[in-house]
Parts: sequence; C-alpha cells; structure tokens
Amino acid sequence: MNVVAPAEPLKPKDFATDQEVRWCPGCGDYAILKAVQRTLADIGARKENTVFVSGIGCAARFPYYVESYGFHTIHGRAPAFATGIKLTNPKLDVWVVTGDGDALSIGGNHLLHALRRNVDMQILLFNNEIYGLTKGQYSPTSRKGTRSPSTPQGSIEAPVLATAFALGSGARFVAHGVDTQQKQLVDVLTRAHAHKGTSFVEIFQNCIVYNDGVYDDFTEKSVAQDRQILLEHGKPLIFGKEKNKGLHVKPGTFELEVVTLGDGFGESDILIHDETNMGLAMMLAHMAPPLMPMPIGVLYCNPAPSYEQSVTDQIEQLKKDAPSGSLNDLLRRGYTWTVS
Amino acid sequence: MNVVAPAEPLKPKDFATDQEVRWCPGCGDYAILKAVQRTLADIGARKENTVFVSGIGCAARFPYYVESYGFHTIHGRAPAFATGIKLTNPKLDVWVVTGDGDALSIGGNHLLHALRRNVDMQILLFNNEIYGLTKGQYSPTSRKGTRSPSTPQGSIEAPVLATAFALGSGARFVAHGVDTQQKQLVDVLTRAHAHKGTSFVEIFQNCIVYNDGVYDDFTEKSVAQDRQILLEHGKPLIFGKEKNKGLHVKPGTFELEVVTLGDGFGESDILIHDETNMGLAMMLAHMAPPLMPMPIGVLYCNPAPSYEQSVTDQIEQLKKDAPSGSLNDLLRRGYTWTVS
Amino acid sequence: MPDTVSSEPARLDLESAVVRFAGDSGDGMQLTGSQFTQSTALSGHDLATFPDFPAEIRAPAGTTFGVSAFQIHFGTKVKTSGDAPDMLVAMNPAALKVELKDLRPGGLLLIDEGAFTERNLRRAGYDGNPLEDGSLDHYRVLKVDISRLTFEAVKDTGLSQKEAMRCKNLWTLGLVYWMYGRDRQPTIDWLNHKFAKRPDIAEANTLALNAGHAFAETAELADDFPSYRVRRAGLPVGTYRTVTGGEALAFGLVAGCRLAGIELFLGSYPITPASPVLHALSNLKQYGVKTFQAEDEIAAVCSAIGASYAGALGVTSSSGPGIALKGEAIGLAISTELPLVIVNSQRAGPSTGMPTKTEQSDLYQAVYGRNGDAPLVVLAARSPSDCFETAIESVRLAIKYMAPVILLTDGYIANAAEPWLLPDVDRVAKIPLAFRTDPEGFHPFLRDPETLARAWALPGTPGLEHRIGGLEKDYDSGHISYDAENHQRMTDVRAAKIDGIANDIPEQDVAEGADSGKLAIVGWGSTFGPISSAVSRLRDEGYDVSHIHLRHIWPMPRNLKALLGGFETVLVPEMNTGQLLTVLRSEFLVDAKGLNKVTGQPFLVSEIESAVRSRLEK
Amino acid sequence: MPDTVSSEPARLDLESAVVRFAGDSGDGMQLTGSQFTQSTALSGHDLATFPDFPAEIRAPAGTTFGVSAFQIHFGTKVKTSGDAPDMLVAMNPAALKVELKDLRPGGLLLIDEGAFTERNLRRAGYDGNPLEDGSLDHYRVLKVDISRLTFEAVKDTGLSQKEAMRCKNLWTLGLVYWMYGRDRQPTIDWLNHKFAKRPDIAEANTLALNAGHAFAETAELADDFPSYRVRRAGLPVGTYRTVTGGEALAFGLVAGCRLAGIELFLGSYPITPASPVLHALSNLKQYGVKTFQAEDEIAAVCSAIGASYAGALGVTSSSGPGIALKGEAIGLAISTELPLVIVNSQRAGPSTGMPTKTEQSDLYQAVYGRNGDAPLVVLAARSPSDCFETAIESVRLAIKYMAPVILLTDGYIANAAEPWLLPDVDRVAKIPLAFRTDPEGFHPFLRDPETLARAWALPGTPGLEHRIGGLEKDYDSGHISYDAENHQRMTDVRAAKIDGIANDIPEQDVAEGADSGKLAIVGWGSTFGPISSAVSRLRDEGYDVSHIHLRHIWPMPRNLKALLGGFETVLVPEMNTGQLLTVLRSEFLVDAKGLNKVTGQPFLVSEIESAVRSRLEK
Ligand SMILES: Cc1ncc(C[n+]2csc(CCOP(=O)(O)OP(=O)(O)O)c2C)c(N)n1
Ligand SMILES: Cc1ncc(C[n+]2csc(CCOP(=O)(O)OP(=O)(O)O)c2C)c(N)n1
Ligand code: SF4
Ligand code: SF4
Ligand SMILES: [Mg+2]
Ligand SMILES: [Mg+2]
Repeated sequence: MNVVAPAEPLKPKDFATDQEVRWCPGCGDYAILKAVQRTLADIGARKENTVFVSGIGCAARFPYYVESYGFHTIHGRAPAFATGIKLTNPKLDVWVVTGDGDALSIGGNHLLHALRRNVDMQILLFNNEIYGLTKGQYSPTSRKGTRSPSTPQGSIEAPVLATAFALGSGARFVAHGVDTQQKQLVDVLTRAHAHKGTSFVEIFQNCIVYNDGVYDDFTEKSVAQDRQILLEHGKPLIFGKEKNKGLHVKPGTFELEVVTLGDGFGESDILIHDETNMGLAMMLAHMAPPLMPMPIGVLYCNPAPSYEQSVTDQIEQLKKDAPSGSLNDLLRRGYTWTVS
Repeated sequence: MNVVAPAEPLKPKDFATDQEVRWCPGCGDYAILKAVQRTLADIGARKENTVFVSGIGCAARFPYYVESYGFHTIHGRAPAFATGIKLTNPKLDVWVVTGDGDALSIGGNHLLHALRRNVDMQILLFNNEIYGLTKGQYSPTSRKGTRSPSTPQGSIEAPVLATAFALGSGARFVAHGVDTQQKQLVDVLTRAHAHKGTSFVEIFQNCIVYNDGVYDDFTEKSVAQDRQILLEHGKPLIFGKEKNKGLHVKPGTFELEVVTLGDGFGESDILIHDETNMGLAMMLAHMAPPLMPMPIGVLYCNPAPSYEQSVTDQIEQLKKDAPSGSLNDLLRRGYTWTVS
Repeated sequence: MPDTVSSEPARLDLESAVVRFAGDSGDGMQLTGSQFTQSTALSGHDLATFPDFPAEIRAPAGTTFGVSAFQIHFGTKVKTSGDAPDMLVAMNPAALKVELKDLRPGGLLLIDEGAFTERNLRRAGYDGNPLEDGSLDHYRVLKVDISRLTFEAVKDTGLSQKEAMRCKNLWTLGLVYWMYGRDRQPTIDWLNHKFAKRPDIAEANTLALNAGHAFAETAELADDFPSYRVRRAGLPVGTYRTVTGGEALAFGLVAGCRLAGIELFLGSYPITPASPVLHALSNLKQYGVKTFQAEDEIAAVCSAIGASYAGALGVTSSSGPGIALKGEAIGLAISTELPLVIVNSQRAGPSTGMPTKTEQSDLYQAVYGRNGDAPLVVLAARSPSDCFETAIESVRLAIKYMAPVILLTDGYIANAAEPWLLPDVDRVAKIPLAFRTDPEGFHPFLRDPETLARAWALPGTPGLEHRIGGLEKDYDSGHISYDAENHQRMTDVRAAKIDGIANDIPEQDVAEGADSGKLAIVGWGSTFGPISSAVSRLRDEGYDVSHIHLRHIWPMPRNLKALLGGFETVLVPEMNTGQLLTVLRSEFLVDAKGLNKVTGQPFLVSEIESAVRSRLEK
Repeated sequence: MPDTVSSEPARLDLESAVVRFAGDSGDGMQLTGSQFTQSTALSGHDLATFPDFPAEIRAPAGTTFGVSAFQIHFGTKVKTSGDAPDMLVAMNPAALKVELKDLRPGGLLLIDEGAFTERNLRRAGYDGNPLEDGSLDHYRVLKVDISRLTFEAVKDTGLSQKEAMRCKNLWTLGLVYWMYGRDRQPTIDWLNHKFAKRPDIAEANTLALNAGHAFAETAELADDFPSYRVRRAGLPVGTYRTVTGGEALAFGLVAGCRLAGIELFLGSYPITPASPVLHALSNLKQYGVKTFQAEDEIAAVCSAIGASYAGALGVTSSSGPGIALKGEAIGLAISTELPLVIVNSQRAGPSTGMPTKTEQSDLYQAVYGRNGDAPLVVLAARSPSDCFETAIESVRLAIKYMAPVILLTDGYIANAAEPWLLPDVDRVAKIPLAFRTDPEGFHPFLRDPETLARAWALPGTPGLEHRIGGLEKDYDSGHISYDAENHQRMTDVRAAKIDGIANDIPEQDVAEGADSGKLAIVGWGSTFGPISSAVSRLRDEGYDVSHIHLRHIWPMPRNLKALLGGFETVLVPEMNTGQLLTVLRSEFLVDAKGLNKVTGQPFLVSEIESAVRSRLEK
C-alpha cells in the first residue's frame, strides 16, 4: 500500500481489495458490492477516511471486499461500534453493512437507538429474508409460512417491515433499493451519503442458495414496472408500464388506493410524494405487491441535527463556559486542606 | 393462603399482597396499581391464573404488589420471559409491566419481537421519562435538553415515541393512558385485556422525585380538556373544553390539522377515528402539545392471529398428520441394522 | 490368504481403513460421505466420521478455502475418525492442494483428471500440474476423468450440463463402493426417496453410481483398482443406527422429558455448530416439544426460563459467543432456582474465532463465567452417542435439584456420526417429579431437606400464588431480603445444593487400565476417542497408563481426588490452553500436566501416544 | 487530662471515634454524613466512611427497609469505617430498630424523641416503646425532641411544615458539631452555595444548624452532652481532599489518558453501584472526555471498542450483571487486540442480588468469564484513593499491550470516602504512545517483538487501510485464516502477551510484616482496610502475621509463588466464597485457606483478628 495523494480521483475498482470474494456464485451481494464501489467513486470518497462496519452474516463479510478501513464486529452490534467510531472521529465517513437477522433479529435494539440518535452514517440492510450464513433458518423478515430448518412446518410470525420499523424508531432518512437495479441503487446510496444523520437503506437482496427468487414478484423484468413505484419528492406517485396508475387519497379519509389515470381520475387526483410526511412514509412502508406497488427510492427524508454534531457543539460550548484548567487544579477544586 | 373457590367474585383489594409497597410517597405507580387491581376485579380475573412479569426498575417492582403469580426478572427481558410462559401454558393471563428504560432502552429488541409475534399478553409501559431506580439519569423517552446526572448539560437525543415504535414494530393494539386518570385507564386496560394478541399500553406516569410534572402540560386539570383528545373508534376526532376543536385532513394531502368547529368547518369536516388505520395511528402517535392534543385511549386496534394460538394449531395439525409413536420407534426410524 | 468367491475380485483383508472425500463445497462431498457412512454401517463395520467444511456457504468453485472434506474410519475397534487417511479422493486441484499433506505415505489417491484444468490449477495456487511434475510419486495415484465419464453416463437423461456434473460424486461413490464391496441398493433407494419430486435427477444419479461401479468392475481395469475386505466389527448384539451428536442430544432431551413426564421447551437462536440441535428438535414437535427461535440468545434463554417457571423443562442451546450472552439470565435461573438445561456446542474461539472448527475452550465459562457466587452443574458428552445419556442426566439433575445444568459438547461431536446401539427407552429409569400443589405451609423457597431443592409451584395452581425474582430472598419466607446473615445463609445453601449432587452421581470410573499406577490420562468431552485408542495401544505395548474420562465436570465425582492421588503423573489432554487442568489443580492441589492442542482439529491418536511415550519408559 | 481552653467545655480525649447517623431515606442522612465528613477532614483527622442506603429510592416513611445510614470513623490510624459505632444517632424508631444491634455496649445513643410516636413505633415493628421499657439500659441515651426544636428554630422563616421538618438533620448536625468541637462555617457556606436559588431554605437550615449547636452549648445541659477532642491524624504533609472511589476512579482515568495524550471515551449504562463513575466523567467533558450513555451494556462496551478502534481509549463501566452482558464483546476486543478498560463496581450477587450491598464475587467472571481461550488483564483497587493509581495503571497496560483490562472495585469503595493526599500529576510518568503511520511493511497484526502488542493504526491514516474482525487472523498478514497451525500460534501469542505483563509490573510487596513466617493474609480490593488494621493490632500483640495485598490479579506478580512459599499458612479473606483462593491454588498449588464472608457487608477488623487468633498462638 502507498500513501494516496488526496488529489487523484478514484475509480470503482480502486475500492476492491486483494481478498477473494467468498459469497456464493450468483449471490445478490456481488451486485450490491458493485453499486457501493461505484458510489464511492462517484462521491469522491477517500479510502483512508472511509470505514465500513459490519456485524456477522454473509452480508457482514462486506468490509473485507472494500479497500478502506473495515471492522467486522459481532452479531447485531455494528451500529454501536459505528457510533463509538463516529463520536471519536467525526471526520470519518462511516458505513454500516448488516443483514436482516443481524439488524432486525439480534440487533434490533441498536438499530433503533442509532436511528433515534441520528448519528451521521449510512446503514445498509441487505434483506434476503433469511439467515444465510447459518444455512437458511427463517429470519424476522421471512414471510409467514417460510419453511426452513427451524420451521419445517413453515414460520407463523408476521415479518417485521424494515422501513416501518425504521420510521417508528425515528429514522430521518429511509429508502428502498434492489440489488440488481444498479442505477437506482447508486442514486439511493448517493442520496443516503449526502444526508447528514443516519440514513437507512433497505436493499432487497437475493439469496440464491436459501431463498432464491423471493423478490421476483416485483423485480422480474416482466412485472417490475407494474409492481414498483419509483419515488420522487414533489412528483405525483405514478407508476406502471403505461405510467397510467397512481396513488390516490380516499377523500376525507387517511387511506391510499391505486387508481388508473383516465377512468375518472386525472393527474391532479394523484397524491404528490412528500418525503417529509411521516404518515405517508408509513403507508408507503406498508405497501407490497400484489395489491400495491413496491416503493423504490426515498420513502422519507426529514433532516435533523446529527448526534455527533450536537456532542461536539455541547463540548465546545462547555469549553467556552468552563475552560478546563490543569489536572492538578481539577483534583484540587472544592474543599481541600493542608497538613504541614 | 387458601385455595380459592372459582366461583366467588374478587374485589380490587383481593389483589393486594401482604408486602409493603415500596415506591416513593406520591409516585404515579400507586395510581396505576390501583387501576390495575380495579381492572382485575372488573374482568373477573382469577389470582391463580394471572401472572405479572416485569424487568427491573421502580415500575418493575409491580408484581410484588399484586396478589397473583409474579416474576420479577432481569432488566429489559420481561417480554421474552412472558413469551416462554405463555407458550408453555396458554391458559395463563399474562401481564408485562415495564418502564421506559426497561422497555425502550435495554429491552427494545424484545419489545419489538413480542409485538411482532403478537403473543397474547398485555404490556404496560410506565413511562416517567427517566431512570427512577438508578436515581434519575435521562432515559430514551426523556425530552431533548433533560438535565440529569449523566447529562449535566442536558440530553441531546430526540426521544423515542413509545407508541410510534410499537406501531413500527407491528403491534396490533396500541393505547395511551394517564396514571391519575383512573376511569380512562381502567377502560383502556380492560380493552387491552379483551384484545387477543399483544396489547401495548403506554401509561404516562409521574416520577415525583426525579421528573416531577413532566406531563403537567396536558394532565393539569386546568388544561387537560384542551390538551387531550379522547379517542373513540368511529367517532369524529373532536376535543376541547367546548368540544369545538377537531382534527381535519388537509384535502388531497396526508396531513392533519386542528380546526375549530364553527369558523368554516362543520362536524363533517372532522376526521372519524379509525382504529384500524396504520397511517392515522402513526400520525396520532406523533401528536403532542402544545401544537396538537395528546391522544388518550386506543390509537390502533387491528387484531390478527396470536402467536401461541398458531403454535398450538400447528402442533395439533402435526399430531394429526404425523402422529408420534413411542420413543423407541422414534429412535429406530430410518436406517437401522442388527448385529446378532 | 484371500478366498476368491466367484465374480468377486481378490480382496485384501484390512483391520480398518480411513477414507477421505474432498472436493468443492458444491461437489456434494458431505452427502457422498454420509451415504458411504450409511453403507458402511449397514455392512456391519464400526465407524467414526469427521465432516470438515468451510465457513463459507458456497465459496467460489475451485478455491482452496472452498474445499469441503469428509473423512470416515471404519472396521473394528474404531474410536476416532482416524489420523492419516489410507485413501484420499480429490475431486479437484484445490482439494488435492489442501488435503494431500494428511494422506499417509504410499496411500491411495483417487483423482478426477477432468477437473485438473489450467484454470482450476491456478485457482488452487499450483504453478505446474502435480499430476505431471512427479510430486505425487510417494502415493499410489489413480487418475480417472470422472467428469467426462459422468457426463457420458448421464447424457441421455436430458439433464443440463450443470445438473449432469452434479452427479460426479455419485459416480465416484459407485467406484469406491466397488473397491470396498458395497451394496448400491440402499443408496439407490435413498436417491429415489430424496428426489421423489425430480425422478430425472434420481435416475441420473443412479446411472452415475452404477457407471462408476461398472467402470471399476470391468476386467481390464480390475487390477488397477485395489479392492478390500475390511473386517466387520465385533459389535455387541442389538439394533444399531448411525447418529450424530446433534441428533443424539435432541433424542436424549426428549427422552429425559418423557421420563419425567414433562414438556420440553427449547428457546434457541441459530449459531454454528449448535444449530443441529435446534433443527432436530424442531422436527420432533409431536413428541411434547415446543421450539422457539428467539430474536437473540438472551431472549432464547429467558424464554426457556419462563417456560420452566410455567412448568415445562426449559432448554437453550448455542455455542460460545451465544452462551456468553446468556450469562446474566443464567444467574437469574440460579437465583430463582429454576431448572434449565443449557447446551453449548463449543467451537474455536475467542470471539467469532473459527465457527466451523472444534474446540473445548468454554469450560471456564461454564464453571466460572457468571457474576456473583453462582454455582451450577456442568456435564460433558464424550461422543455422538454419549450425547443421548448425558442429555438424560442433564434433565434429571436440572429437575431434581431445581438448578441450571450446562451440557458441553463441541463442533466435532455435533457433526460426527457413529454407530449407536439403540437403547430400550422403556427400560430407562423414570425421573421422579412432583409439582407442589399443597398450600399448607407453602412458600416458594421451601426446601427439600435432602436435595435442598426448592418447591416447584406452577402458575395456575390455586393457593400457591407467589412472587419470585433475582433479588436476594429470605430463607424462611421467600420474600425480598437485604438482611446480612440471610444473604450468607442463602449463598451457602445455593452452594451446598450443588455440592450435594456429588453424592447423587456415580463415583468416577476408570475407562481403561488400572485404578492406580504410573500415569493417568484425564480427559473430558470429545477427546475420548483419541485418548482411548492411544491408551489401548500403549497398554498393549506394556505401558502403565490409565484412561479416566469425566462426564461430571461440576460438581466433580466424590472419589476423584483419591483416584488421581493413586497415580504418579496426571496428564490432561484438552483442546484448549488448560481449563479442566485449572479446576483439577485448584480442587485437588494435584500437580497435573496439560497436553494442549488449540488448532480447531481433534487430537490425533499419535499425538497422545507420543506425549505419553515421552513421559514414560515402559 | 483535658486542658480547658476558655469557653471550651472540658473535652474527653479520644484516639478515634465511630459515629453512625441513621434515619429515614427522606431524612437526609447521607447529606448529614458527607457534611460531617467534610468538617472532620477539615479538622485534620484521618477518616473512613461507610454510606449504607436502601435499594428503594425513597421507601415509605418510618419503615425499617427505608432506613438509610452513614457511618464515619475518624481520628488517627483510621483504615476502616469502624466496627461497632461509639455513637448512634437514630432519627426515628425504625432507625433504632435496625441499627441498635451494632452500637457498642455503653455506646452513646442520640434519639429524636419527637419521632417516637405510636404510629412510627408500630411501623417499625415495636410493640412497646424502647424509650420506656428499659431495653436501652445498656447504653447512654440522650433523648431530645429534635422535631419540635427544629420546628421552633425555623418557624419564622415561613417554610411549610414539610420543608421545616427537612431541617431536622441540620439541627442534629449542629448538636454533633458541638460535641466534637467543630466549626460550622464551612457547612453554612455550603448551604448558601447549594441553595443559592432558595435562600429561604439555606437560611432555615443555617438556623437549625446553629440552634442544634446552641442547644448543646447552653450551660445547664452541658454535662448531659459529652464533648470530645479526637486526636488529629499524624498524616503526611501535603494538600488533602476527601474523595470517594467513584470520583478517584474518574480522576485516574482522565489522568491516565492525559499522560498518554489520548482522548477518553466512556460508553456506559447506569447501574448501581457503578453509576458514580458515569456521573463523575460526565462532568469532566472539558478534559478530553466524551461520555456516551448507551441503550444497554452491550452497546456501551461496543461503542467503547469502536472508540478505541478510532483512536480514543475506550472505557466501559458497570456492575456484575452488566459486565456479564459485555462478555461476548470483550472477547472481540481480545481477538482484535484493541485497548479497553472495563470497570466493574462489584455488588452482591448472584443475579440482581442486593444492588446497594458490596461484594467481591466477580473475580471468576473477570479472570475466566468468557468463551474461548481469552486472556486479559485484571486489576483491583484497594481503597477510594487507590482507585486513582489503579485506574492510571489500567490505562497504561491497556495501551501498551493493546489489550482489555478489567478494573475491579466494589460498592463499598465506590461510595466510601477517605482523605486523599493529592498527587502532583505533573510528576507522574507519562504513558508512551505512538500510533502507526508508516505503510512500509505494515499489516494490522504486526507485533512489537518485546511487548507482543500489535500496531495501532487509525482510520484516517493514508496507506494503512485494513480490515479486522473476530474471525481468527493469519499471524503474518492479519487476513482471515482457518489454518490449524496458525490458530495454535495466535492462541499462544495472545496468551504470551498477557503473561509477559508479569515482567512489566512491580514484584509483589508485603504491605505489613515480614516477607516470610507463620501466616500470611493475602487480600485484594476493599478488604485492605480491615486486614491492615487487624494485622497492625495482631503484630503489636506479637503475632507472626503478614499482610500481602494484590493489585495485579492477572497476570500475577512474578515473585508471588516464592513469596507465598515462605509462609507456613496462607489465609485469604474474601467477600465471596473463595474466588481468589481458586486462582492461587491452581496457579501455585499452595494449600491456602479461605476466610469468606458473603453478607453484603465489609469485614469487621475483629472478624479477621479472631480468624488469625484461632489459627495462631503467639
Ligand atoms: C452472538 C451470535 N449469535 C449467533 C451467531 C450466528 N449467526 C451468524 S450470522 C447469523 C444470521 C445471519 O443472517 P443475516 O443477518 O440475515 O445475514 P445473511 O447471512 O443472510 O447475509 C447468525 C444467527 C453469531 N455469529 N453470533
Ligand atoms: C443488566 C442491568 N443493567 C442495568 C441495571 C440498572 N437499572 C435498574 S432499573 C434501570 C432503569 C430504570 O428505568 P425505567 O425502566 O424507566 O424504570 P423506572 O425506575 O423509571 O420505573 C437500570 C438502568 C440493571 N439492574 N441490570
Ligand atoms: S448463502 Fe445466500 S446470502 Fe449467503 S452468500 Fe450464499 S447466496 Fe449469498
Ligand atoms: S423514584 Fe420516581 S418512579 Fe421511582 S418510586 Fe420514586 S417516584 Fe416512583
Ligand atoms: Mg439475511
Ligand atoms: Mg422510567
């Protein structure tokens, strides 16, 4: 390795390590890795100032494959490590990579508090709706009825909706991406990075070995346009091959329905996407095919002061108000007496 | 103690134990205890079939004061213990009592999964926005700027909204109660008990020692009616001393505003409360004085199969499809051979 | 001299043989191994297996870190999966690269030539081609283009190239079956059953199996292919099956609960190598079992404790890092004196370590790893089938003493298979259990004067309403107490209860050898096999060495101190840096010596032998 | 014989005195105690205090479980907070009921008659009235209607009855001040400062203080009220302050980090009795300190490890149950070899136990309580002021060896106060620290050949980009490795690194007595005071006994084995069932004996003395 001169612009491949990538051939993680390396190049990231932090899982192997600093920690706790890192050195650009089990099973509490505190970092959740690394047990995002080694008769729990959970936890940036939809994924990652505070991105990732095709119902080329709605702030919520379907608020109620432009509804009847509206974001987070389209892009973005910033401000203020003396002074403040 | 004949109806005082109640004089927990004992009597609960499970904290001392079975467990884990208890004996009536630190700081992950699984039990969160038992550090529900032994300059995080978190976690019953508003509290507890699945009730509780008066802004007699909105399913969302204020949906948008009946708005312009609407519940969860009234009562109620029920059903089904033989048969199924 | 049965080749007689199958994670080596194991068992051999797979689910084809291996040792007096293989099957260059070092000099090497392409050779990190550069001269090499021959065999089935290639392992298995004179039918039956939904695949694999077999059989090749007759084991009479530690443990827990007439509740969270127990029990729900995959290890153990509180036997299973998370809750079970079985399938640590590799380094954690004075019971299983009995013993002690029991097993035992002489469960002693129902004079910490166990009173019982928790309790009422003397008394009784168990467990026996003498090897857990083989051989050679193997780690058998006192030297082989050693030294002030191996691999018999030889002259 | 200074009463001379204030949680006994401590210190006494409060925040008035007590021992040669009090102040019947048993026969008993109402007597569980039934005959009883007199004193301030009654403790303090000839001014200053926002309250308390003082002073009562002159301590010259363990520990951590020129990051979660460290550090943010109250103990330690990874010194603090939760993450710090200081303020266990009571029962957890072979450093502080030095030593070892250090303290040390001869921090040796910056030949597990510590390379450093984690790492490159030999090598080096620290710490000294002889008392942590007092007295009486006190629990000082070998008997007093004992026995095969007390209370000097007497004739 050599010292990198801050000037020279980096290419995606500059963010590849010398380590052999150890995911199963055909795993969706490869596509995500590609998108992330592309994003890093696009945003002009510096290897030395970039840190990838992960928990445990197939997804969590990610840091080994990005030429930057990386910390492969323990299962479920990555957001806590990342918080310590960012608080200690706010100049670092911190990315957390986690899986659905890592983030939402064992790690749910840390995810909640990272989002609530709004530490400036990006949390990428690779959701394959399964525990990959431990050989295919169902996960908290697995659909009801998922048969797995630990649920031979099928799982019985309602899955947790990652983005709904994030919104309930007070997240200020919540988005959806798809592993193989590179362009949108890079766009979302770029926005996530630009957002100051914790950005939460759920990426639908295909596990070819244990859960192949779970997302086909809206990612299959043939159905994608009719089953996905691409979100754009300030634009009407329209989708469909013919761009003729849209979301409409039943008047006087708080409900959304899909209507077809033309028969009785004009563009003005279509709800405008407002990234800052919590209730709307929550409704979007609950939408899923076949009844509703899957929202792709930014569901919610409503910036607030970031945690590490407030910490720094508070300490700076304090140093003004109560400048620290020497340690000797510190020990001697308050009641002391002398024996001579 | 003597065996209780199932017949005889019990009074609130029958649910009091011989243990001296050890909360600080004037603590809101006393009022909640009273309401719970009253509720138990009203619903005709049996001491022997009732189990109170708690974590650690002032609130968590609760089980010692209810004449029933009680398990004072460890910090933050009560929902997990309760799940094991209910799965083992679904006939038991299980109540979880927890504090804002217990449930939302260390216990956030277990709360998420209990709510998601929808185990049939009541979770009562005594929210005093402080760590009482450990002498007053700020908690995840403390408002920004809370000064405490661990935040001498004031806390800097956005508090987590208990009910928003519950909704994001997939809760099917979410409600608000106030410690000293006995009648409403008993009503809410009664409905929570009637709900099959996990019922989540956030109770605003005053900690007279470390956080006295945090809820005065909407519980003070003088302001209560103008600062609280009492929720009733199917009824218009009207409130105020003169019952002349209401919630209105800005047409074509997904936003709520407070309007005054009379000037331009009639009762028909007021949104009807729909307990089954997730987006609305989320908006209600985010309402707070002074701009909006505090919603009291049931924010969301949308029943789904309870977890322990599904577990039992699945096992019953299995026993039909693949009746179990003797253990000897079990060990001998599959390839065996004999040495003679 | 070999007898020549008609149509049967002249077969060399062997006492036992060690065969290792190695290939890509994708080559189905584990499946091949388990089929060969099955057939080995059915032909009446004693056997032990050692599956050794990578942490990666399915590493890129042809990489050395993607190599998956399965070793089987079979014949008579088989106690380990064998030191150096007599035969190595290498399905590709990477497999050869990784595994060759273990093959014994002169050993048989079966290689799929077809896989030795430029690309694969480079992937495996070979500059040249070992098949040509003479680097295999010390071995007996059989090169066969298995890839091509397999393709030939199945090409008419209309399978895709990819699917066709998946049959390579069955072709190979057919060939090896021939070498060891095995019957193909059971495997064919199994294929038809497994691929009931894809008959074409079942057929293709069967074709491959038969083709491989025929290939070796054909006269003109016959003598290239050595064929063996391996001695059948003189196993005791009875009905057998092969069993892995994971299965046996699950069966044992179910059996124990049945013997006590209680429901089994498993609260668990997946983790390598502990998941097999969760999987096995999840398939036994008809047998009074409830399994709960919790959100994490803490919830898993807490749900299990809740289950015990409500009247089931709570069980939780994990591996080192997960057990670490359970420490606080285990303390609550100790304090509230509820039964609980904690299964730890140990793996290489510290931290995440090497998840798929075996180790014994969680003994400290089991015996000492909690806050406060928090004694509990610790047991260890010595082999796959021993997991059954040890699990029953855990259930017995947990229930009888209202105490948590930690059952230690490891990654080797969890996945290894061995023949199991099936017990008649109806003959096993019942586990007495009576829940408290009488309100007369009841309080939750009322103790049985003999066992010191507290009363087990279940929610739902009229008149026994009570509250328990982790705060210290008054000895005489069970209410919260901060009284100084009472805390001493409760601390003492919690310790006395566990210590007393020493009188309820068998005295420590000597597995092999005299009960006093020059040297005792004291082992626990999965080192049983290698120690026992080594001791047998050494004793045959006339060495004065005995083998003592502990099942009860805490409390220890009451006669152990005296027993160890009878030996000049005590040697403690462990797959850790000396953890049992610490306990033995502090308990008995015996100057025991450690023999420690921390490589993630089981001991070789030879390693134990030479350690003894270096310490003893005959 | 007492000299009579004008206006000063005839005062009895005392070597030292033990006073205990006891009352309701609401009576402000802790505040009274700390003010009396302040004034004791200012008048040049040596002192030790023992605050003993209930778990309940503010239990209902008048209940026995709501009694809060504060004991202070002052005079010369004070090493403990004293065995039996010479004087007991009982503000209500409950306080009398709970505390009387400890008062020495003939001891002085100051009672607030006014609080001995029917109701209070019954609440406290008295049938009769001890003030009348003669049950106090063995003591010297002073009955004063403090309640009424306080009310009289403050009635003109216009305070509410409730607020007025809150001044009782200051009235009492005034009286006690007179008895011990104390100056009221510092307390008055303190009141004015504390209640700056409520001058009326400050005034009322001052009135009460003066009234209590005047009451005793008034001639006609003078001789009812004994007055004392307690010997000033012959303390070494220098500047002093009183300090609790919690404060000293925080100061020590800050000092250590300053000496290393590094930021301190505390990740913590509140828990009794560990919170004082969190609180103290939260008030020192100007001194290069960041404190983070995490969502739980796991996040706390993980954030601290993250901080160390990023270049601060990560510290986490908790008590037993919280430390239990940190075990898995501590394993990661061991595996990734990052510096980390873990402070455990021990409390009575197991499980929740008795949170406000002290104990030493987490030593097992510290030394052994993790999965895998996971060695780290364990230190223990012996007294409040010793926390300062021990904290600096923890910082030094954590940084120099890139290893986690567990610092053990306990509930007694955390809350007890003692005079502290303030060190000149500028004179303390700096802690050398150099982060890696040179990319030449760098890999993250490159080791210092001498300390075996790995290179500390921070994110943000160009050219040193690298990945670390909990999977086993290759010794020569730091990349993931499942290689068998490599795992052995890494396991060995992790152990060797920690063992090597034995050469970097002082040899074990003998605190008092000869370095060989009949009996050695080996202690650790907060038992220092009682052991040391006992040994002094015993030696004065001619017993051949020595006191050895360990700061370094793991690794142990290199000369310890030889040192212990020099004594016929080794006695190990511990507030647990014998945890250090286990380590000493296994390490050195020394037949040490335990003296164990598990009541949640510190040892009494007399308990140690009699244990020695029963074992030794002079
Ligand atoms: C404390 C602990 N518990 C359990 C495990 C085992 N484990 C490793 S990864 C994992 C879940 C992986 O699922 P996910 O987070 O969805 O990642 P994926 O493999 O699907 O990418 C589990 C249970 C562990 N390593 N550590
Ligand atoms: C594992 C563990 N960590 C920390 C604690 C200390 N602790 C006890 S209660 C509590 C928080 C109490 O706050 P809350 O849950 O809001 O209950 P409250 O006392 O306010 O009713 C804490 C941090 C503990 N007992 N156990
Ligand atoms: S198991 Fe699934 S998620 Fe893991 S690497 Fe393989 S395909 Fe990807
Ligand atoms: S501290 Fe607060 S919450 Fe706890 S008992 Fe006292 S008043 Fe209630
Ligand atoms: Mg996953
Ligand atoms: Mg609280």
